[in-house]
Amino acid sequence: MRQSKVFELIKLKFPQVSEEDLTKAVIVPQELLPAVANYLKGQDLSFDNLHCITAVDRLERIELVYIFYSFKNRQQAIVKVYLPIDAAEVESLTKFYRSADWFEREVYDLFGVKFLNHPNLARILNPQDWKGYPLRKNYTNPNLIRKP
Amino acid sequence: MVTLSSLIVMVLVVSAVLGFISASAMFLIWWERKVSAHIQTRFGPMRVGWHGVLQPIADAIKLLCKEDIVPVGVDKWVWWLAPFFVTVPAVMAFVAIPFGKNLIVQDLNLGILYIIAITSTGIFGIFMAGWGSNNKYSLLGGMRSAAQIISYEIPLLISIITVLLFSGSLSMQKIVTAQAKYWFILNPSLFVAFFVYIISATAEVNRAPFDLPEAESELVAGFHTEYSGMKFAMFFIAEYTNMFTISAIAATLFLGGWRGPLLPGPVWFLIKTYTIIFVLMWVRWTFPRVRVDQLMGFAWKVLTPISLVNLIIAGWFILK
Amino acid sequence: MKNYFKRLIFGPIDLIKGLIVTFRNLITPAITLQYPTQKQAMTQRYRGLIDLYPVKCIMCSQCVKICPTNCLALTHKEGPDKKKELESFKYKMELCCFCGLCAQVCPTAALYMNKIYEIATSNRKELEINLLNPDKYAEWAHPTVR
Amino acid sequence: MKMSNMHSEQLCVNMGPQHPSTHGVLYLDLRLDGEEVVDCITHIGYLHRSMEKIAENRTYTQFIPFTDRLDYVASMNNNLAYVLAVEKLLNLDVPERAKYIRVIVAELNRIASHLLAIGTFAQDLGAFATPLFYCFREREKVIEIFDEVCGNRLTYNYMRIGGVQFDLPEGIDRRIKDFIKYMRPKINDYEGLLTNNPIFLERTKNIGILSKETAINYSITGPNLRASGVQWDLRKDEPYLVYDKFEFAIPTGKNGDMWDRYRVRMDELSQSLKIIEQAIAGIPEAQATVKAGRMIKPAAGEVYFRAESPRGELGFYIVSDGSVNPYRLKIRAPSFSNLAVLRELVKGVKVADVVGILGSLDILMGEIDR
Repeated sequence: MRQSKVFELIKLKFPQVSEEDLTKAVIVPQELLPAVANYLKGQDLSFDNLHCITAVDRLERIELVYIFYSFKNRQQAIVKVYLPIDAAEVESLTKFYRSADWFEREVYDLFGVKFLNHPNLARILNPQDWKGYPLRKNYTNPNLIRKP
Repeated sequence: MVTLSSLIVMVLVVSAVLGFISASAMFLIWWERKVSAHIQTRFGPMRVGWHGVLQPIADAIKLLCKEDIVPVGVDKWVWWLAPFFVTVPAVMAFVAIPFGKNLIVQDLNLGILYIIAITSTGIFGIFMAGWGSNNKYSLLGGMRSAAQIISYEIPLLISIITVLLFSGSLSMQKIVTAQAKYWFILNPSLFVAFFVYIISATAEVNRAPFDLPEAESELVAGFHTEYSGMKFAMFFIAEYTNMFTISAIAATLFLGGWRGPLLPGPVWFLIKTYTIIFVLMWVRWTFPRVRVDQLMGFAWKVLTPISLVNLIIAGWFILK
Repeated sequence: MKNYFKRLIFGPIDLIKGLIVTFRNLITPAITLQYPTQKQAMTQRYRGLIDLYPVKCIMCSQCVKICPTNCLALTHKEGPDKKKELESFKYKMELCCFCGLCAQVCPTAALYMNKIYEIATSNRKELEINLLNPDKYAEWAHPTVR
Repeated sequence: MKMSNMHSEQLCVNMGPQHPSTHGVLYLDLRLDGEEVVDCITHIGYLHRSMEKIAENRTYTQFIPFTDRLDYVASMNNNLAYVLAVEKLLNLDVPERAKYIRVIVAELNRIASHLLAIGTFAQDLGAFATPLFYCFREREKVIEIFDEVCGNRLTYNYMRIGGVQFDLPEGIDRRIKDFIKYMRPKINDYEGLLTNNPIFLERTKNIGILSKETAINYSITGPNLRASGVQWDLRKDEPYLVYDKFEFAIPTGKNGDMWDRYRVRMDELSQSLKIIEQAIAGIPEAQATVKAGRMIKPAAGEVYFRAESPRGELGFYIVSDGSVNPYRLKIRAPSFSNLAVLRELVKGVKVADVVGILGSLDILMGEIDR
C-alpha cells in the first residue's frame, strides 16, 4: 500500500483532508486529528505505531508532522497538521499512542505547540523555567550565534 | 593483680596483633587490586614500589591527610561512632584465632562462640553508619545489611555446629587438635558444611556477590556513601580484616588450621587463609550481584535447609 | 521442587564455567600500556591538532568557511610584490572539534592535522594558536607514527 | 502470607544526575516502598545541546561532525543515517565501493556499541567491571581499526555526502578478518561468564517484561523491539545500502525480558560479524571517496529517512528550502522512545532492577537530549 492509497482511504472517510503537493503527506485539519488518528489505528489501516512527531516552523504557520507506521502492513504514513503560529493548539494523541507522550512534550518544549488533554505537558529537554521556544525561527537569545 | 611484666607482655601482644591486622589489611587491599586487575587483563597499581606494593600505604597517607567532611544533617554521635563500631569487633575477633601451636592471644574455651558473637556486632556499626548519614542510599544499605547478616547467621552457625559435633570442643586450639588425623574438609558431611560456611560468611562480611549494603551500581556506595578520609579508611580496614577473620576461621575449622607437614605452623595457617581469601576475591570479580529478595530467599530456602539436613546426617554419623 | 534440585545441581556447574573464564584471563598477560612511559604509536590518518605549511597556503579561506565551529580565522594583506600574503592565521583550539573537514577541503594540502594528542594545558591562552609561528607546537609531546 | 498488602512510608530517592549507573546524566525520581519501586519519573535534558537548532545554522556538510556527538558510542551509524537522509533528499547515488565500506564500518561500529551495551549491562547487575573490561578490550580492537580507517577513535566524521572521506587503507581487510577470527571465541567467553550464570539468570529472567503491544505502542525500536518478539529490522525490511546482498538473520526474543534483550544483542554480534565477512569478500574496486562538498544545495523538499542504528531506528527528518542550510532538521533518536517506556517497566520491581532494566534498554543520553 502506498502513501497515496492511504490518502485515498482517509479521504473517503474524512473528505476535509487534502494532500500536500511536494511531499504527498496527508494534511488533516486541526480539529479532525484525533478522529483521523483513531481511524488510522483502527482495523482498516492498523497503523499501530506512532513513529515520530515533529514540527516545522513555517513563519506564518507551524506544521506538525506525524509519522505513523504499521507493522502489520509494513507501511509508513505521514500526516501533517497546519497550525496558526499565534494559537498553536491541537488535541493530544496520548490516548491512542503512548509514544506520543514524550514526543508531544518535546514539540511543546521546542515549538510551543499546546497539546490539549496531555497528561503532563511540561518542558522535557529545556529547564522548566526556560523562556521562549528555541526551535521557532523568531527565537532570540543573546547566547545564540547564527553562523552562515 | 596486674604486674609490670604481664602489662608489658600485654602491650607487646596487643601491638603485635594490631600491627599484624593493619599489615594484613594493607596487603589484602593491594592483593585484591592486583587480582582484580589481572582478572580484567590490566596491571593494577604499578607506580609505588615494586608492582605497587606500597600503594595501600600511599592511599592511607592520602586518606589521613584528607579533610574530615561532616555532611549537614548527620546524626552526629551515631555517625561518628559507626566506624569504630565496625572496626573494633573486627579487631577483637583476633584474640581467639590460633596462628600456630602456641601462637594465640588467648585460647578461650568458648573460642569459636566468642568470635561469632563479636563479629556479629559489626552490624551495629554498619547500621549506625546507614542511619546516621542522613542519606537515603546509606539508609537502604544499612537496612539491607541488617536483614542480610541476621539471616545468614543461621546457616553459618549451623555449619559451625556441624564442626563442633566432630571436634567436641568450642576451643579453637582443641578444634585444630581434633584434626590431627585428617582435615575436617575430607569428611563428606563437613565438606558440605564448608561450602555453606564459606557462602554465608561471604554474605556476612558483605563481599560480592552478596555485597548489597554497598551495591555500587544502585546504592552508589551504600552505607559508607557519606564517609571520607580516615573514617572511610576504617570501614575499609574493617572489611578486609573481617575477610581475613572468616578465612582464618574456615582454615581453622575445616582445613586443619596451622597443621601441615614440613613448614612451620603459622606459615601453613597463612597459606590456607590466603588461599581462601584468593578464592573469595576470584568469586567477587566474576559474578553479578544477587538481588535483595533473592539474597534472603537463598539464605532461607537453600542454605538453611541444606545445613540443617547436613547437621542431622552428621549427627547420625557420630551416633552410629 | 524438581526445578529446585535441578538448579541446585546445575547452577554451580555454570558458576564454575564463569570462574574458569576469569581464571583464564587471570593468567594471560595484561594488555594495557603503562601510559606515561609506554605510548601507543599514532596511525597515519590520526587527526591531532591543525598545522599549517605557510608557504603552501593560497589564502582561499575554504577551511575557514567549512569549519563547523568557527575555530579558524585568517587575514591576508598585499605584499611588496602585489602578491597576497598571509598576515595572520589564528587557530582557537578550544573550539576545535577535530573533524578534519578543513584539512580535507584544503586544495593545496597546506593545512593538515599533526599527531599531537596530549593537549591539556592549565592556561587558556595557550589554546589560541598562531599557525604562522613555526615553533607553536614545540613544547608539546610529538608522538611516534605507526 | 502475602506481603503485598504491607506498605511503609514512601521514600523518594533522587537517582542521578550523578550516579554510577544512569548511563550519563539521567535523573530518575524514584518513589520507593521499602525496596520496591512505586513510581519513577524520568527527567532528561541535562545534555541538551540543541543540535536541531545548530543544524539550522550549519551547511549540510558541516553538520556531519555534529552527528558524531549524538550517539557517541556508534558515531558511524549516526553519520550514515544522516548522510543517507541527505542523499535521499538530493537523489544522489553512491558508488558501489562506498556502499560496501559504509556497511563494513557501520557493522563494526554496531559490534563496538553492542559490546559496550553488554558490558555496562553486566556492570549494572553488579558483575563489577570484569565483563565490562572484557568488552572494552574487544571494542578497543574495533576502535583501532577505525583509527586506522578514518583517524579518530570516537567521533569519526568518516561519511561524506556521496561517499566516504577516505578509501580503506592498505591491509585493513586483513586486520578486519583477524578481528573476526579473534572475536568469535570471545563471544563464547561472554556466554560462559554471563549467559547461563544462575545469578545472572535470576537477575534477568522475567524481569522488566516489555510485551509486543507495549513495545510497538511506545514506538520502541531496535534490539529492544526484537527482544519483544517483533521480527523487524530495517536492514532486512527496508534495505538501504547493500544490505539486501548479504545473508543474515534477525535474532528475536520471546518474552521481552531483560535476558532476551541481552540475548538479542549477543546474537546480533555474531550476525554483524557475518555481514562484515561477506562485505569484505564482496567489496568491489572503485572510487569511493568524495570531496567534502562545501556548497550542497538540495531542492526544496522534505525527506524522512531512518536507518538501523545499534540502539534502534535513527531517523532524520530534513526540510530543505533550497539554501545551503537545512530549514529544519529533526533527529528521531531511538533512545528517546526507548527511555520513555522505563516508567512502565520499573513499576513494582526492586530498586536494584531499575538500574538493570535501564542497562538492558541500552540508552545513551547524548542521543536522547541531543
